[in-house]
Amino acid sequence: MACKNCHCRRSPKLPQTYRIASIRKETEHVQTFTFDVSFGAKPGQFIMVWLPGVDEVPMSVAYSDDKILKITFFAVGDMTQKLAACKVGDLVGLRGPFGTHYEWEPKQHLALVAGGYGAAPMYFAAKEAAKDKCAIDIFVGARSKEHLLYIKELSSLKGVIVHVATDDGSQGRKGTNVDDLVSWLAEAKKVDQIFACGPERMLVAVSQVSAQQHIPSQLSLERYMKCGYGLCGNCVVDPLGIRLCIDGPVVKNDLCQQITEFGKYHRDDLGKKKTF
Amino acid sequence: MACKNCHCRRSPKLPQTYRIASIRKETEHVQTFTFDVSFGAKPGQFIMVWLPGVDEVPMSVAYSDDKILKITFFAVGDMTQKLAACKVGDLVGLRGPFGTHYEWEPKQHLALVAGGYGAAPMYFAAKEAAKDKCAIDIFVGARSKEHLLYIKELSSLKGVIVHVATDDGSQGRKGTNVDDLVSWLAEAKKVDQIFACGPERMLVAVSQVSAQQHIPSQLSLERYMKCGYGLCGNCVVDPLGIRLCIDGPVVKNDLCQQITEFGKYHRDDLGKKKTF
Amino acid sequence: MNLTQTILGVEFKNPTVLASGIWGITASSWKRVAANGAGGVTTKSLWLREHKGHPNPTIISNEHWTLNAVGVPDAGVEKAKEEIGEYMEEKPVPLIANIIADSVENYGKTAAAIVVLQPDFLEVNISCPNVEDELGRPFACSATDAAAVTKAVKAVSGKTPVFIKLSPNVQNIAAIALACAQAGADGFTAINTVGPGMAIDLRSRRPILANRVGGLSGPGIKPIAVKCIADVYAATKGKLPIIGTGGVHTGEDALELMLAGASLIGIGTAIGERGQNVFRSVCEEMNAWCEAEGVKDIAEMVGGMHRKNGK
Amino acid sequence: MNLTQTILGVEFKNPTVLASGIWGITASSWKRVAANGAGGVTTKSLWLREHKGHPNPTIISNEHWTLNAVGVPDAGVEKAKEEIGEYMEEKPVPLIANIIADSVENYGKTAAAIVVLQPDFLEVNISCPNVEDELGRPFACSATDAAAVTKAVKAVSGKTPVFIKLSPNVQNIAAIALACAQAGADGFTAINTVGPGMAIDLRSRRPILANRVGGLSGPGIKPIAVKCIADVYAATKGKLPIIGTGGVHTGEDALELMLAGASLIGIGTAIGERGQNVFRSVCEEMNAWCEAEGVKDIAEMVGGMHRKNGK
Ligand SMILES: Cc1cc2nc3c(=O)[nH]c(=O)nc-3n(C[C@H](O)[C@H](O)[C@H](O)COP(=O)(O)OP(=O)(O)OC[C@H]3O[C@@H](n4cnc5c(N)ncnc54)[C@H](O)[C@@H]3O)c2cc1C
Ligand SMILES: Cc1cc2nc3c(=O)[nH]c(=O)nc-3n(C[C@H](O)[C@H](O)[C@H](O)COP(=O)(O)OP(=O)(O)OC[C@H]3O[C@@H](n4cnc5c(N)ncnc54)[C@H](O)[C@@H]3O)c2cc1C
Ligand SMILES: Cc1cc2nc3c(=O)[nH]c(=O)nc-3n(C[C@H](O)[C@H](O)[C@H](O)COP(=O)(O)O)c2cc1C
Ligand SMILES: Cc1cc2nc3c(=O)[nH]c(=O)nc-3n(C[C@H](O)[C@H](O)[C@H](O)COP(=O)(O)O)c2cc1C
Ligand code: FES
Ligand code: FES
Repeated sequence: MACKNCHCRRSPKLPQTYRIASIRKETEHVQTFTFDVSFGAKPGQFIMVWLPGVDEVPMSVAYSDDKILKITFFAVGDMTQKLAACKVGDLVGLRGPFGTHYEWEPKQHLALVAGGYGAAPMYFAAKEAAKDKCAIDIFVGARSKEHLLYIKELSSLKGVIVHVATDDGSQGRKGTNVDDLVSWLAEAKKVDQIFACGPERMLVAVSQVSAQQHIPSQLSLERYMKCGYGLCGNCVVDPLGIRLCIDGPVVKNDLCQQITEFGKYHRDDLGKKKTF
Repeated sequence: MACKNCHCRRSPKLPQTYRIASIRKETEHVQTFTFDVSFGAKPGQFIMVWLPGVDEVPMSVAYSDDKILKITFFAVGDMTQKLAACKVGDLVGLRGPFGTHYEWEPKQHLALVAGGYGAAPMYFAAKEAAKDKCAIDIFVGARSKEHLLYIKELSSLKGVIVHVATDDGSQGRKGTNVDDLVSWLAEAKKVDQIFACGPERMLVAVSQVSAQQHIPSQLSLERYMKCGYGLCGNCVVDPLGIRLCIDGPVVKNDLCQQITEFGKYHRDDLGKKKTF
Repeated sequence: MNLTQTILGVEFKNPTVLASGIWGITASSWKRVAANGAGGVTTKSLWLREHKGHPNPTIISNEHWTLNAVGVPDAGVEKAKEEIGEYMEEKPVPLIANIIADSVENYGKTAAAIVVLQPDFLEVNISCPNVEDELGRPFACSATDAAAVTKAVKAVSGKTPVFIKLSPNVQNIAAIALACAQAGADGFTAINTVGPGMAIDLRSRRPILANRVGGLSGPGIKPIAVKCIADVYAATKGKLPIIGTGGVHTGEDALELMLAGASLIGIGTAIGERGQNVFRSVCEEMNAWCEAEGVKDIAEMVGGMHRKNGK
Repeated sequence: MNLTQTILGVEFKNPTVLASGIWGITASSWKRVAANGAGGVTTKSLWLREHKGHPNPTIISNEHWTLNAVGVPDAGVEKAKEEIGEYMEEKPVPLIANIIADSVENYGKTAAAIVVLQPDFLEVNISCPNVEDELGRPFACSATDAAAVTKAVKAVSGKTPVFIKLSPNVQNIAAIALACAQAGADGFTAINTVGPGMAIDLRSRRPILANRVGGLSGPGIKPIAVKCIADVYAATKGKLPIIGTGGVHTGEDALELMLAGASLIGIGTAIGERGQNVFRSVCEEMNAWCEAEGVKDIAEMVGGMHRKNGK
C-alpha cells in the first residue's frame, strides 16, 4: 500500500523477498549479492536482510542505483553462513534503506579508510563522491592479500587512489591501513574529510587521528539492530541514548567522541553489555 | 492525522464539531448557519451534518470559500428541528464535502431552477458561475411569498436575472417556477444548460423540459444517506445501482432519465421503497 | 493466468466478492458491483423480519480504519425475496446470501426463508459486534453457540453450502471454527469487524457513533484477518473453503489472505478509498503479480503459507 | 494552559510517557527521551532472570500498523539495577518500571526485586500477546489470573503504586479491570498490543515475523484503545488513573484518549513515524488545542466523555 503508483506493498519498514540476481565470491568468506531492485540508498546507509526461517540482520549497502542493490557480506555466524549458501534465484528479504549516510561537498579531498567488508560501502561512497569531482585516497586494510576486498573496482574509479595495507605484508604496505593513513597525512597531505568503515578498533584509531589532526571525519558504527527504524532501542549508545539506526550508522567524529562506550562495549540482543 | 500540516484529525470521512458562528433566520422554518471553517466545497456538493446525540443528515453546501461554510436548512423533522433550536456557539459536526457538483463552461448561459431550500445551493452555483462570466437566469419557486429564499442575495449578483414564481401568486408569477421556465424558453430564449435543485416532482418537470427541448441539464437528487462516501449503499437508485453520494447528488439528465425510480420512489434507512 | 475459482461447485470468474453490508442492499447494486468486476456478491445481512439499525452517525473513517455501527438494518424477508428474485433473473455472478438472527431458532427460520431463493451460498453472520447492546455477545464468541447456529442452519439449508462468518474478537478462533465444522459448516468467512472501537469528538467530548462503539474494518485490520484465516485453515486442515475478508485494498493484500488460506476474497471498506473499480483493480494486480511470478492458477496460492516451501 | 498532571502524588510535567518496550532499554535512553520532552518514561518489561526474545524479524510496519514479536528479551534484574540505578541519580522525569513474569509467584518476586529500586510506579505487563507459545494465554485474559497477579505484586509493592497493563484481546476488559481493582490495583495501563496479527511475504509465502504472529500497534488500533480506556474508566468510576496507550500520534489523539479516561498518555509506535520529537510535538499540539478551546488545565479533559456535557 505504500507504493502509490502500483499498489504494491513496498514499504521501507516491511521486508519483501527478492531473488538473488547474481552472486560474486569476493574472498573465501565474503560474497556480494546483487538484486534487481532499486532502494534509492545512499553510501553508508544500511538494509535489513532477511533469510526466511533464519534471521534478519543489518548490512551496509554495497551499491545502489535506480536498477540494482548490492550487499557484500562476511559469513561469520549462523545467518551469514546460511546466506552464503544461497544460490542465484533464491529469495532474500530486504527492507530499508535506513540510517544516516556519508556527506561531502563537491570537489573535496576525501580520505576513505576501509577495513574488512567496510570496503564495500566505501567503494560505493568513492564512486558517488567521484561523480561530484572529489579527489579520493582510499586506505584499504586486511589481514592478508586473500582478504582484501574491492581493490580492482576501486582501482578502476577515476580520481581515486588506492592504498593497500595488510597485517602480514602479503600485499601493499605491512601494517594497518590507519598507520598508512597517518604516514600519508604526515607527508603534509591535506584532506577535507575522512570517512571510515570497518572494525570498531580501526574506527577508534581513525577517530583519534581525526581529532588530533583536526580533520573532520565520519565513521560507520555497528550496533545490534532489530527494527532499523527507531523502535526497539537495541542500537542505543551510552551515554547519549541516541539510536544508531537513526542517528547512525554514520556519525561525525564530534558526536562519536561523546559516545563513551565507543571502542569499549556494545550491547547484545538482550541489552547486555559486551566488551569488544 | 489526515491533515499533513498541523496533525489535526481533519478527515473528510470523520465528523468534527465546529461552533456555529452566525445564524440567519430566512423564513419561518428555514435558517442558515455559518461556520468559520473551509471545506473547499463546490456548488452542488453536500456535507454530513451531525447534531451530537441526535442524528446526522446530508445537507447541501449553501456557500463555501476559503474561510467559511454555510448550510441552509428546513426544520422538517426531529434532527432539523433540534438543529433549528441551536444557538450561536453551539457545536455541530461536519464532514465532507461529498458527491458531484454542478459543472459549467465560462460564459455559458445558464437557467437555474430552485425550489424550497434548493435556492441555497443554487445561489452558491450562481455566484460561482457569475465569476466565470456566465449569464444566469434563476427561477425561484415557493408556495408563497414568505417561503421564498435567497431572493435578495440572488438579486444582488451581477449578471443574474431573478424570476420569481409562487403557487399563490403572492409574489412574482403565479404558478410553478418550471412553468415560468417553460414560458421563458418559449420566448425563444436559448440557454446552454439548466441546473435544478428542489423537490423531486420539480426535478421531474425540469427533466422533461430538458429532454423535450434538448437542453442539457444537471439535477440534484436526494436519497437517504448514511455514510456519504460509498459504503452503506443506502443511496443507490434503481435500476443502475449507482450510489448517489458518489455519482450524485448532481446528475446529468441523460443519466437521470435512466433512473426508473426517479419521481416514483426512494428508499428509507432500511432499504424499503417509499413512493413519493 | 487463471483467476477462476470453483468453490463447492460454484464457479467464480475471479476470487473477489463484495463483502456483506457494503453497498449491496438492492438487486441493482449487486448487478452494478458485478459489472465492476466482482467475482461474486454478498447481500447485506438479512433478517426474518424488519430490523431497525442505529441512528447516524453510523459509518466513519480515516485513512487507517473505518468504524461502523450501522446496526444491521433490514426490511425483512419480503424485501429480500423481491431483490434476490430480481437479481436471480440475470445473475451475472454468484450470490452469497448473508443472514442474521437474534436466536438459534430464528437463524434456522431465516435460513429456511432465504434458501428457497436459491443463493449460491448461505453466509451466516454470527459475529456482528455492533448489536451487542441489543443481542448480547455475538454467537461467534462461543464454540457452543456457534455450533448450535450452524446446526440449525444446516438442518434447513439442503444442498446450499453454509459459510459461517467468524469473529476475530475471540480467544481461540480455531476452536470455534472446529466446532462449526463438526456441526456441519461447509466453509467460513473470516473476518467480521474487529473490536469494537470508539472515536470521540474533541470539542463536544462525545463518542461520534450514535451507538458509541463500532466494528473496525479497513487496512488497519489486515494482519488480524491474515492471522485468523491462517488459524481457521490450519484447524480445519484446509478442507473447508474460506472467504477471506478484512482490509483488502490491493491485489497483493488479496494474495496475502489467499496464502493464509482464503479461497475467495471479500472486499468492503476498500470501496470507499479505491472506488467501485476496486474489484477490477485488485484482479489486475493479482494477475500482474502472478504472471510475473509464474503462478499459472490462482488456486495454487490458497493456503501456500502452510505448505513446505509454500508450494 | 497547564499540562502538568499529578498522579497518585507523582508529578508529570506533561501527560506523555514513553510506552514500554520502545526505545527504553537503557538509562541513557530514558534520559534522552526525557530530554525530548516526555513527561515520564517506562522501562521495557523487566524479568527476574535473563529471558531470550524471538529471532528477527521482530518488528515490521507499514503506514497503518506495526506488528511486533520482540518476545520481551531482557537481561534480568541485575541489568535493571544498574540501569535504573544510573537513571535515578538524575531522574529528569518519573520512571515507571514495567515488569513481567511467567507465574503469579514470579510476578511477586520480580516486583519485590524492582520495587527496591524506587521507581515511581510499577507497571505489570500481564498482556503481552507475543509470548503465548511460551507462556500460554496472557494473565490479562482471565479476571482470576489478572487479580492473582495483582495481589501478588501488591503484597510486596509497599507504597509504590501498581498499574496493571491490560490486554484489549478479551471479551470484557471492564470485568478484568474490576477484578484487578478489587485485588488492590492502583491504576491501569490500557492497552497492550492488539491481536495478534500476521503478515506474509508473498514470494517466499512465509510469515514475516520469526514468531509468525505479533501484536499490533500504531494508528490502526487507536479506536480500540479509546474503547478499552472508556470501559475501564466507567467500570472503576474514574477512581483509578489510567495510562492510556495505543495509536497516539498527535496531540489530538492524546486528547481523545484523555476524554475516554486516560490521565497519562503512553506513546510508542509513533516514535517510528514522527521521530524522537514526538513527545514535544504532541504536547505542543495538545497545548495549542486547549488554548484555542479555552481549556486551562489538561486534567479537565480526563474522562470528559463520561460526564454530562463533557465538563
Ligand atoms: C549498520 C550495520 C552494517 C553492517 N554491514 C555489514 C555488511 O555490509 N556486511 C557484513 O557482512 N556484515 C555487516 N554487518 C554485521 C552483520 O549484521 C553481522 O555480521 C551479522 O548480523 C552476523 O549474523 P550471524 O547470524 O551470521 O552471526 P552471529 O553469530 O549471530 O553474530 C555474529 C556477530 O554479529 C552480530 N549480529 C548478529 N545479529 C545482529 C544484528 N541484528 N544487528 C547487528 N549485529 C548483529 C553479533 O553482535 C555478533 O557479534 C553490519 C552491521 C551493522 C550494525
Ligand atoms: C444530498 C442531499 C442534500 C440535502 N440538502 C439539504 C439542505 O440543503 N437543506 C435541507 O434542509 N435539507 C437538505 N436535505 C434533506 C435533509 O437531509 C433532510 O431534511 C433531513 O435529513 C431531515 O431530517 P429530520 O430528522 O429533521 O427529519 P425526519 O423526520 O427524520 O425525516 C424527514 C425526511 O428527511 C429524510 N431524511 C432523514 N434522514 C435522512 C438522511 N440521512 N439522508 C437523506 N434523507 C434523510 C427522510 O427521507 C424523510 O423523508 C438534503 C438531502 C440530501 C440527500
Ligand atoms: C459499513 C459496513 C457494514 C457492514 N455490514 C455487515 C453486515 O451487514 N453483515 C456482515 O456479515 N458483515 C458486515 N460488515 C463486515 C464486512 O462484511 C467485513 O467483514 C469487514 O468490513 C471487513 O472487511 P473490509 O475491511 O474489507 O471492510 C460490514 C462492514 C462495514 C464497513
Ligand atoms: C516494539 C514494541 C515492543 C513492545 N514491548 C513491550 C514490552 O516489553 N512490555 C509492554 O508492556 N508493552 C510492550 N509493547 C506495547 C507498548 O508498550 C504499547 O502498549 C503498544 O505498542 C500500543 O501503543 P502504541 O500504539 O503507542 O505503540 C511493545 C510495543 C512495541 C511496538
Ligand atoms: S535498531 Fe531498533 S531502535 Fe535502532
Ligand atoms: S450514502 Fe452510503 S453509499 Fe451513499
